[in-house]
Amino acid sequence: MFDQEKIAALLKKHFKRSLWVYHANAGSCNGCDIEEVNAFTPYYDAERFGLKLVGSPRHADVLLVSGPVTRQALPRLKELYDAVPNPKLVIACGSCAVGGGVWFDTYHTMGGLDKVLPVDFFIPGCPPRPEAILWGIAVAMGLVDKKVEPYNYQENTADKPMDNI
Amino acid sequence: MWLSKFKELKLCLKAGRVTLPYPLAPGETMKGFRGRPVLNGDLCLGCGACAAVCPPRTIFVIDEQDTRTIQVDYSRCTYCARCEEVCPVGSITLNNEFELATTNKNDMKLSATLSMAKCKNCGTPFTTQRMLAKLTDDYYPEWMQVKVDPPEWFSICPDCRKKLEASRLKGGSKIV
Amino acid sequence: MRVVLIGMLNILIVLLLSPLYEGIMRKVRAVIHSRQGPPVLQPYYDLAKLMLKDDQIAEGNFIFKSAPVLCLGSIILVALFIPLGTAAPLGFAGDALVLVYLLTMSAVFIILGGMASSNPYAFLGANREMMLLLVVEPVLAISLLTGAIKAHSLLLSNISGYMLANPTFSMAVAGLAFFLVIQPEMAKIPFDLAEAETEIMEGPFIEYSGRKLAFFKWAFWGKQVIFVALFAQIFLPWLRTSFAPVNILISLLEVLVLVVVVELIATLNPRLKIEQAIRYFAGIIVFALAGMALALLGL
Amino acid sequence: MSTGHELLNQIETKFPGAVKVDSVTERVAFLSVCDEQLVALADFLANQMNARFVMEIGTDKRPVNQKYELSYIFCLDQEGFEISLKVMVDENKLEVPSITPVIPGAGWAEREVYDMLGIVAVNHPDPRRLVLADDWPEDLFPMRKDFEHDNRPPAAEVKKIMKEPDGNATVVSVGPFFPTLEEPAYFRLFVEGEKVVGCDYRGFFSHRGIEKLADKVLDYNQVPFMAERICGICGFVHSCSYCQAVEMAAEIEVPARARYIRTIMLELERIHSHLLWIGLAGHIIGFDTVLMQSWRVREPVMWLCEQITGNRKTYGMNLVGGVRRDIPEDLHPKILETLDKIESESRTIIDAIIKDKPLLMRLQGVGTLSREDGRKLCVVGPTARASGLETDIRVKYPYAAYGELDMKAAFQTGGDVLARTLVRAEELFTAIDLVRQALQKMPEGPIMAEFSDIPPYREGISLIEAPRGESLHYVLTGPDNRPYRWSVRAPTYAQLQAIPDMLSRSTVADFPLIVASIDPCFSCTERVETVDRSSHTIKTYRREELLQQLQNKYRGGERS
Repeated sequence: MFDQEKIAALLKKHFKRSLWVYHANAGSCNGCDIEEVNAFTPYYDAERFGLKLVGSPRHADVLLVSGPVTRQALPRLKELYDAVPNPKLVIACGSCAVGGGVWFDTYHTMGGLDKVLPVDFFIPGCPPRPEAILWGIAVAMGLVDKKVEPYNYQENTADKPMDNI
Repeated sequence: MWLSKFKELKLCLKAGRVTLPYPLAPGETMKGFRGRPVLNGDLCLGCGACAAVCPPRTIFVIDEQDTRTIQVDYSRCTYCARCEEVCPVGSITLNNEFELATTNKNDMKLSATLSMAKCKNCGTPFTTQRMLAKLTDDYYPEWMQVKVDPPEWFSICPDCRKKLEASRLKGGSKIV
Repeated sequence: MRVVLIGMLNILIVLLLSPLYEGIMRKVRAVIHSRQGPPVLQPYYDLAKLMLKDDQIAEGNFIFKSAPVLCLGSIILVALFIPLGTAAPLGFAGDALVLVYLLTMSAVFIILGGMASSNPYAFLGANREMMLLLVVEPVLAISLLTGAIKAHSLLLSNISGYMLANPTFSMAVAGLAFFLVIQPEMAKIPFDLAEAETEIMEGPFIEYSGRKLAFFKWAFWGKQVIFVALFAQIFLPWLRTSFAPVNILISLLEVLVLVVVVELIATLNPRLKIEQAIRYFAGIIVFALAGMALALLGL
Repeated sequence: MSTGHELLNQIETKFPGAVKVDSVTERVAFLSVCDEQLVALADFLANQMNARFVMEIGTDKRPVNQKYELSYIFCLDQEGFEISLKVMVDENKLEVPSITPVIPGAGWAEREVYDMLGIVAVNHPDPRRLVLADDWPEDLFPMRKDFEHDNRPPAAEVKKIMKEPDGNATVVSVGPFFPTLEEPAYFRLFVEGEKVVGCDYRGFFSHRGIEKLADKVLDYNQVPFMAERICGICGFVHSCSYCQAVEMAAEIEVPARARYIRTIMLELERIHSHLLWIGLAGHIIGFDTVLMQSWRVREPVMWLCEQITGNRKTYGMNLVGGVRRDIPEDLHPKILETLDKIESESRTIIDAIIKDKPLLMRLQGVGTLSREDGRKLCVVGPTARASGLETDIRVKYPYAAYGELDMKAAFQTGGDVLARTLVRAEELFTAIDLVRQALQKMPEGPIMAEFSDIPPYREGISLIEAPRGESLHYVLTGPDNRPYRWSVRAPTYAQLQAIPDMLSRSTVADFPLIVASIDPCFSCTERVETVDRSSHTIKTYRREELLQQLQNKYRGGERS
């Protein structure tokens, strides 16, 4: 009865003002989780941007996942993802969730969140500072633009012939 | 009981508002902060020392026919700065950036592609040209002094060197 | 006509201003926490967003689906029975009793919604809500009845008129008892047991999402305003002028002050356990009953 | 020397010829025993000598001698002496007698050894899977040397291993994602109304295969960085402990300055960890103001750490043989200033907390653990000290620079959540004092030891008093520039076993607080290869006891 796309667009606008976060630890070391909580404490106060940590995935707009997704946590994480109502964002927080961390290839992890769920935003860092998490959320809200970009260097051999050897 | 509550209230209010303006104002990092890895292709020799010490094994040395690529994918970087510590020329460093959020994991890839030097004997690429140049520059004066081991040794791949040295010891042919 | 106008006004105040009061409470909390806090308009943004979100459980049984609407509906209905600076739009002899019933209704719908959620946490939350209801509502009823006994009328405006004219000892006791139940009725710490996020993950609301959650939240905030306004009207009837718009403004300011006080109490206390809360309110029931006995004795 | 020799003499008299002494120092004895004598010897050590069982570590040594080796590590807290009993298991037999019947606390360790190596503990009362995922195939054992670290087998049939409640109790699942547990852990509470009548626990959601990486992929100096990521809060403890274990095995003398720097970082970590805990405990009981204010006080420590080490949490300071960064002289005033600020601010906060009556109502008498039960369940750290057990590794087994500093362990006798809070509060101030002393006494000199290489097949054990309790690292050095075996036992491993006991008189509302009161760190516990999932052995036994108790109390015991 509603135009889904219109609503999604409208929501994008509203996400700028109100973003409720459900935080899931999929086998992380705690570092990211503590920094996520830290982002809500006085010095960083994520709540001033309309962020809120909620206790139930049904209330959430964002699934903020840390950890490399261990084999044991995977089924639960998928259930969690399904419990978050649309439209939703998935944010991978910390090196483990982004790229799998030191244990990206071990027998008991999935090697990163993007291997198992569609991820919208990545916040690298080990752990990311609270400011980095705020920045990531700000990128997700569309308040700021991302800063990083790939770097590819190509040596120009024509300049330096190796004849002197 | 009420007294203790008033004391608590006073304690809380005394601290005042401490919220930092970030991200509306730029965030500051302490000196020596280990942020994002940066690769300076102009300096890189392609020695691969960084790849050997990286705990998350996220620095790769990819050898192709004529090129060697040093690839840093810092998506799983642990920001330990071991690469910076071992880099002989300071081409990989950790700067103070921490605002790394992105939508695309490819944004986190850094690479430097360097040309390979070919073995003068067998033609196989065996190290980067820069590595060779660096070694020559560093050691040339010494060779000139002791007048042994001509620099040509360095333009020959280790395999050939072994073979040639073996045959030299047997009284065989000279180096090309 | 006048009834309709005032009725509309009350509903508008309760529905449209309640998120603002919630926003102010969040700001107060932030000040105590030494941080900046969300914008005062934040609850409006939250509501707007929730209204647009998908409803995760579109299916589900009838009670689960209708509880949020009924909850909000009962709050709108209550809004018609409370005086907000003016006389209550639907004031009639006995409105004090109707009010108590209607207020209980909103809590009952929360309980029903929780029970219908088929989630152990929702069940626990509903359970707690019910237990609290059993000890909190009597206090509310007793303190209103104390006023009614003194004023010889069940009409709210008469009770507050009596309070204005004769602030007797028993009225003060009734007022104090009423003040003490504001905290649990507003589901504020130390008595937010039913929704305790860190214990039972927001209890009865755990399975609700999207619009249904928005209705619940809205009803909740509306209830907060109604409660505080009711207290201000009945037990703090001073500071009234003869000009209705000014009266409305004054009562809104009173609500503001009370809301800040309530939030201060909430931020400076931990959540109590259900048995501690019940023991506490059992004491308050005795206290309120004593007030009623005093009223009967004519004090 | 005397302690070790006395003890060995006692063992020799009691069990003539049963043990072979591999090596003895002042601190530790490595003994070999045959498996027939193991149970009797473990019984003797634990139940007559009052030794505390710490960990059982299984090593696949087939490439070297066609055997599996199991090391049972005991601590004699009174004497400050560690004993390791080594048992060889034949590669074709794969069986060893279980010591769980005589030491209930060994239940998890033995199950873990089965999960990881496939060695069956015969007579184990509850041989269920502990570490690996529910869908892990039955016949794959990751810590065997022929198992590749990146082998991800397809899902096998999922077995339901969780317990069902007896009677008509309702099951309330807590977790694995629960707002107040920052980490995944799955508790099943069996409740009647608000009363908890039993519980079951499935952990190891954070099992990442860390130990496997250490003996298959990384080298000696890569491991500290991974060790640091065992736990994001007490990471320095783990990297430091690992390095100490390697240094012990390789007999590397760490320069004094490096030891002082390690001490300073360890204590700074304790300061921020305890403040963090106080905040989280407040948050759990709905007192967010405590969370906000104590984290506000904590934040300057994080900045300080960033300035000293370059990162807020994962300091990356430790390498085998020393530390990577010095603490320069010009930073000292800043450190002292921050410490003064934290000291005065946290003192006001803690004063406010202990005078707050409603708060005390939530803390007092909740989750009580008696001294006796604490000793039986081998709890460690602040949890033990709150129950009146004076076990502080910093005092009993001094490491880093603690032997040269002046400190007294904090302890309380209440055994409840309040006592644990008070212990942590006192430790906070002790830690501040220790940093000051260390800064003052820190000698000049190098921060990295000179050493050539690390000889293979030497053993090292390192104990560290982490903010949460005693943490053990065991290293067996290997030939190819990496540990042959590295094993960790985190403090939470021991504490979790005490949870059912603490829960026995509680309600659902108390549950998160009680779990939090041991300051659990599941990622530590499950780190790796070696850890825990709740001991069903103890738990089952306890739960029945508890059910019995509750039934007697609430129903007149009409049901069995």
